[in-house]
Amino acid sequence: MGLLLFDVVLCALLLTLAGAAMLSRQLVHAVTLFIAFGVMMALAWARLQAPDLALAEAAIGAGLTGALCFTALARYAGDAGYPKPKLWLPLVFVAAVSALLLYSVFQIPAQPTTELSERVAEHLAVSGVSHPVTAVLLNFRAWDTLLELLVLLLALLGARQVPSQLPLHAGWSLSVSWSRLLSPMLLLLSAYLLWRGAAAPGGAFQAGALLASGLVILRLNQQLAWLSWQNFAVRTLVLAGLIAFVMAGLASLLLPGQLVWLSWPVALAGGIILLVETFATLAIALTLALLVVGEPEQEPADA
Amino acid sequence: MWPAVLLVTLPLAAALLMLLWPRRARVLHFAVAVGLLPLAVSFLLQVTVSGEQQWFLGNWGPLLAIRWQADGLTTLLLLVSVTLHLLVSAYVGSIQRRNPLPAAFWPLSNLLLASLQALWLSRDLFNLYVCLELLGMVAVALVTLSGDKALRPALDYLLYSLFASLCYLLGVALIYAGYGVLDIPMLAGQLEANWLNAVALTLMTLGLMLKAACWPLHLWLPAAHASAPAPVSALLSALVVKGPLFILYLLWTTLAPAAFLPAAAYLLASAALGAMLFGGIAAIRTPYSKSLVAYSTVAQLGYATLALAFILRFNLPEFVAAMWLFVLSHALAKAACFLAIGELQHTLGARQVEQLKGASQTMPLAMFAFAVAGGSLIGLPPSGGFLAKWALLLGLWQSQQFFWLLALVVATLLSAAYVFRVVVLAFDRAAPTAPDFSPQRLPQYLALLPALLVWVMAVFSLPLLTLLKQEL
Amino acid sequence: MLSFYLYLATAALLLGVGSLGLWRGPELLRRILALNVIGAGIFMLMVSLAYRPVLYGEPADSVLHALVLTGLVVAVSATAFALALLGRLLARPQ
Amino acid sequence: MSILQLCSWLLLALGVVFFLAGSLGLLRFADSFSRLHAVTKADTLGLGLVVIGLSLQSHWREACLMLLIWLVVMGSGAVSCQLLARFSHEQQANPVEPADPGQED
Amino acid sequence: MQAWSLEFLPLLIVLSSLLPGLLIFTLKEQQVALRTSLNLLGVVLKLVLVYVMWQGVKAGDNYEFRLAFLPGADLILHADALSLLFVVLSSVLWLATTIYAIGYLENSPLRSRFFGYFSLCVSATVGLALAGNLVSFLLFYELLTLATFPLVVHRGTPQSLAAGRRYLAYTLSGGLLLMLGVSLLHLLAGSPDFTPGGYVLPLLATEGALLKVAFALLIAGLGVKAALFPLHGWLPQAMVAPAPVSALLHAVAVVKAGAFGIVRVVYDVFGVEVVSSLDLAWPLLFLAAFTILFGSWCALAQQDIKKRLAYSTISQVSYITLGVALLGPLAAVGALVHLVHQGVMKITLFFCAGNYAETLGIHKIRELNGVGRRMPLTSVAFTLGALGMIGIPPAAGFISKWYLGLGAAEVAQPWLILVFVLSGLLNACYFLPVVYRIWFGVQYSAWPAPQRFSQRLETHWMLLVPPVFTMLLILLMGLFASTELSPLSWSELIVEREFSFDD
Repeated sequence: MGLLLFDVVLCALLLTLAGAAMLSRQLVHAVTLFIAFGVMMALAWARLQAPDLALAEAAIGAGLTGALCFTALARYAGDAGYPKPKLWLPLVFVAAVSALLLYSVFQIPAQPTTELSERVAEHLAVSGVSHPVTAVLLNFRAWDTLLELLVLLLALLGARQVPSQLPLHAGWSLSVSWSRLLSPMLLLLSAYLLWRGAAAPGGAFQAGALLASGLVILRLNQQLAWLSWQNFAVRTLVLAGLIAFVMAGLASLLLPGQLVWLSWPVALAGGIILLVETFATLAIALTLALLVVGEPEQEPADA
Repeated sequence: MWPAVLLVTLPLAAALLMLLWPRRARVLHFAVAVGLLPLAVSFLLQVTVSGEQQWFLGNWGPLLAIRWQADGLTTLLLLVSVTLHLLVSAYVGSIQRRNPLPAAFWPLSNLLLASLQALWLSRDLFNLYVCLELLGMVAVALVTLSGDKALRPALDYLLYSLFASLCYLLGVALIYAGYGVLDIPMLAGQLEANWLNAVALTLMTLGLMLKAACWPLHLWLPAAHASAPAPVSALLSALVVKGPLFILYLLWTTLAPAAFLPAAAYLLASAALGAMLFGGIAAIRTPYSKSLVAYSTVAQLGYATLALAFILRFNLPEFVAAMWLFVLSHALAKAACFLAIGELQHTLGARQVEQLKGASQTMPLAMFAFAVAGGSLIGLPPSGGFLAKWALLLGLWQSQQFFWLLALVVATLLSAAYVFRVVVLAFDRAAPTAPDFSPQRLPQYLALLPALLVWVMAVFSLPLLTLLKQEL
Repeated sequence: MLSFYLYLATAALLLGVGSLGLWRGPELLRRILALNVIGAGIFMLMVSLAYRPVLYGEPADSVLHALVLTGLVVAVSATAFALALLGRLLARPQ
Repeated sequence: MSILQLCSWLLLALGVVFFLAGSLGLLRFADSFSRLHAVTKADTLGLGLVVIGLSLQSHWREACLMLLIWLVVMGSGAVSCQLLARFSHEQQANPVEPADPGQED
Repeated sequence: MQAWSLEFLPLLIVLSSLLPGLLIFTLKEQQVALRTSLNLLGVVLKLVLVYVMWQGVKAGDNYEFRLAFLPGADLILHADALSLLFVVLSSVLWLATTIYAIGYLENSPLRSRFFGYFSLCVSATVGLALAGNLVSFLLFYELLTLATFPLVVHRGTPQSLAAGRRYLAYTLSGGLLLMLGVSLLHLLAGSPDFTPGGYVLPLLATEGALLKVAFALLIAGLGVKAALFPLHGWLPQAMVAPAPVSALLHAVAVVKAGAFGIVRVVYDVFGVEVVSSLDLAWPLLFLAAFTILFGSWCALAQQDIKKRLAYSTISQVSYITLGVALLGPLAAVGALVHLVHQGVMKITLFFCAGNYAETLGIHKIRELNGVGRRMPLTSVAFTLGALGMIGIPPAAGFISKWYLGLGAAEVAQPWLILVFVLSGLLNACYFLPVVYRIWFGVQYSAWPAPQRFSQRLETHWMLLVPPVFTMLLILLMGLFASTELSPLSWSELIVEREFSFDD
């Protein structure tokens, strides 16, 4: 009974946060409410037995997206106020659409089709890892994950096409020392998450996101001057995830017998997955950090 | 398995290496682009000989793994994507000295090719979502190449594209809720005609039509394609817009239950009618040459959607052939148009259509390329457009659709109007706009190549139709 | 069972709120946030679908979790790209 | 209801009271400094009480974990409170148009 | 005839003007000698090949070039008697017009572009004549539009651009209607070769309505180029083009393409039996008759020479349509022979009009007073052409009108003879005053823009020879009509060999 109460309160909170963020007059309120909404979403995932997602949502959804929004917000400061748009037409239309969605969502059969998850459980032993989500991500649907890494890289390439100067404050001694204190812990935590990914909720994305937040904190306090696209090492690491994935895929093709793309042999599966995941974590961490932190002002983004 | 994998991973690997060593980007790019062509041709021949092939990535069996399928149509689309990729990069290479594109063009155009190839091959609903998203973001990144004037259109394009992908994802989620399967061939025929599937399919169609710039949802396309650099808008109009159309075709011909087909046919037909008419009228009225060509994309997509609508309604082989011939001939013709207009606009320094005056004297080759490609857009024999329109006419006569014949006549006249609006202006000898410098001949020849290819497409119609497995 | 339908309803309403924000929001930043809210709504729907087997005693559907994770990463990269574009749009002199 | 459970429920109630006080302070206080004060002090204490209350009912490993969490929250709470205070102090010292942050220091 | 030439002769005839044309495009403006030689080489080559084919066809050989084009419809170049009639006409007149054009555009700009499109135009016309089935006919019909458009807008002035837009609007919609008709017929009866007596007879019982729709679409599509009444608007406007263009194209190539198409459709696609049983002939009859009278009527009101000749073309071409619509053998002979005669006569008139404009700057009829003395040879040619058009015996026009009259009587449509007489009168009304002005008009003002092209001759020899040559042709065709060589006997051969009449 207590859980139901928790659910009701959580859902109500989620909806009010989202509604307030959308309808608030000032943009600052919208962004802060949105970040709170992100944190609550992480809580919702935890409640719905999706620990992987809770980790990812907390690190990526609330953390990095929030940081990104605040950098964008800084530029809105001088912007002229927008006229207050009229509300009733969108309200009426959206109400109708959401009523329709609500009705169709309740048509969803309560009885789940468990054929796919049984197939996953059945093949888990052969997949080289014991945690089903990591198995699906890095073995059964590895092609999706590769493309998704590509999407992330692409966001970085796109963002580099439109470099805009980030107003960097000189670090204040307290925040500098705090960042120095936090970063080893974050590093340790992300390494742990990466390692545990094989057997328990964790893996490349959550570890990458944590590492990225560590890098971002350090960079915002002027620690990591080398963190830029021009630096060859950084560039290699950013591309390492994809290169590892593609190389592993091609290697799987060369192996005798099973000439199929992205199929890890059973014996080596665990090793390959761990290798690919480590490179992916580094790639994700650096990409997200570069996305949030952006380019140092002086060099024009030509390469 | 080898050709399919290489067709996807070669451009991807090339892009990654280019990002690592930007100085050697062009050499690597042309090596890969040229290498891909024989690969795509051999893959096409292999499929025509040994019939349809399919693979399950990771060797995990149909339910669990992502399915890649390669039939006649897919290999044809793969080949066209590779040829246009090679052609456009040759064009960019040839104008490199005069108005160079930023160095990021090379890796991005490779990623565009990789995501397109992945989209053509994949038959998994969620994988198609990721490919669509990837395609949209590469396209937006390419649009921003032309500097700050393309920012607002690029951002609008990105937001529309994201919203469309989310609608599509919601549709996929609802279908997965009902059947727990993500594989299209496995879902074929299983969907019942209940409310949930109706909403799911509507959402997916809405998302895909928004991404394919079908008429009522096409607002982002003219601004984005007009502000992008000419070679980029050639790639966008010729290929990127066709990806979602391919998925729409997959959904409605294999997945959708029979009860929904008439309603969907009605929706698509009215969208097509709007696209043909309003796209044509807008193309006639716009003062800018590149947005004229962009609006013509919207109008020409109307033809393909009309053919798709009639596939759903009557399922005649003529309509299937008509749809894919429209897509292929439009890809080639639109690439030629954009390259020719880009060349004209750059040499004559003209954004307005009026300044193309006397272009047939100052830039005869580029104007000839535009005229020939325009001929295919109108559907003059012996071009590819004619072949597609011929198939569509046979289908319409066979199904006694007299109203749609009239609509097709009006649409063809509209397209003739906006093509010849430019061509007639080119013959004006009153005061031809002198080019700023002696025009380069190579880019004009490259613009002429696809135009001539599409001009004689009707001659080799028989191999094309056997490939599409439709006999008229 | 009731909490399952409760989360489904929240997901649907989140979609509604998100699309309201997308349509009405005058500033582009708010529209980007709205897109994220819609994405969150869809992921909420998918995760509550994944939660359905838990009601019948089996573990949650891990394929859906993987899909949502991929969706999350795609959403954050799209948002990052959109915000970079927005930043440049606002930074350059009109 | 053993003594232990009674104490933990008591501590949890006390923690919630401190949280409520903190949030009330956030809403009611006039200027930013006192609001910062209320939020940081009251919530950290409330969290501490909740952590202790819960650790009484749980295994020692979760207890250590919650303790670590409490330490980190306290640390980050303090640092961010200092930063916000410094920022708002500078705001009042030279109320400059926030549009061009370049002029900060 | 070896098998090789049977296969490739038609293709060679089409290429003999296509290849020089494409080469001329690449030439620079100042390469005059090369361009002229290429042009004349193409003309002579084509005449030789046409002569060879003429002998072959007379001997009954079957020339056919087949290329896979659309599924179920090949691209066929088949030389039968009817197509040879049109090929001979256009090649001979192309020779005359090329010489005339070289003289006419002596030092005007963009000649490479002009002659390039000029040769493309002729190859499209010849292709259209040789087309073996409806789809190939449609292909060359549209290529003809694309090749003629740049010639219409060659001068690049605002009027010529407006004329070009109007020309495109008409011809493209005509082409589209034709495409609709052809696709419908392809659906109903596939696209077999043109067979004497038509290939839609078996469908008569079941698909009567659709056949009528197809017939209407085909005739409407062809009517645009054949300048039938509602669709004739583009022709007078197109007179703004240079003289050689309006001479060869708007008097011969384009206009005849439409008429030739109607002949093909009525005789080789539908066949007399189907057309009469679906009673499709009489609307065509009325339309043609009305166009004849309407064309002549409008010609009366025109003050510009070329506009008047344009309207006279509109009415003259409808004679052919009329002859075809009568569905009688004699009328068919009359129509076919008129196709040749009208072509030669009209080209002479346009040559003369061009001479007047080029040498003396005369554009209006009232400026023609007393030009006979200044340019006697051109005026004689003009007079003879005019007489031919009216149908006075020595010139060829009389023969075609005679046969058309016989045809009308044969098919018991006496009211048509009234139409012929009336139109003959109208012709006289708008031609004779011009002739009178030329010879007996008092010259009261100086020539608008006189130029001396050559000492001995009245104008440049290249402008003078073609009209004289075609004038002689008119006379020869008129006087020696019954000889074996004349177009009349060839038309009789066509009608007897290819059009089956079950009277």
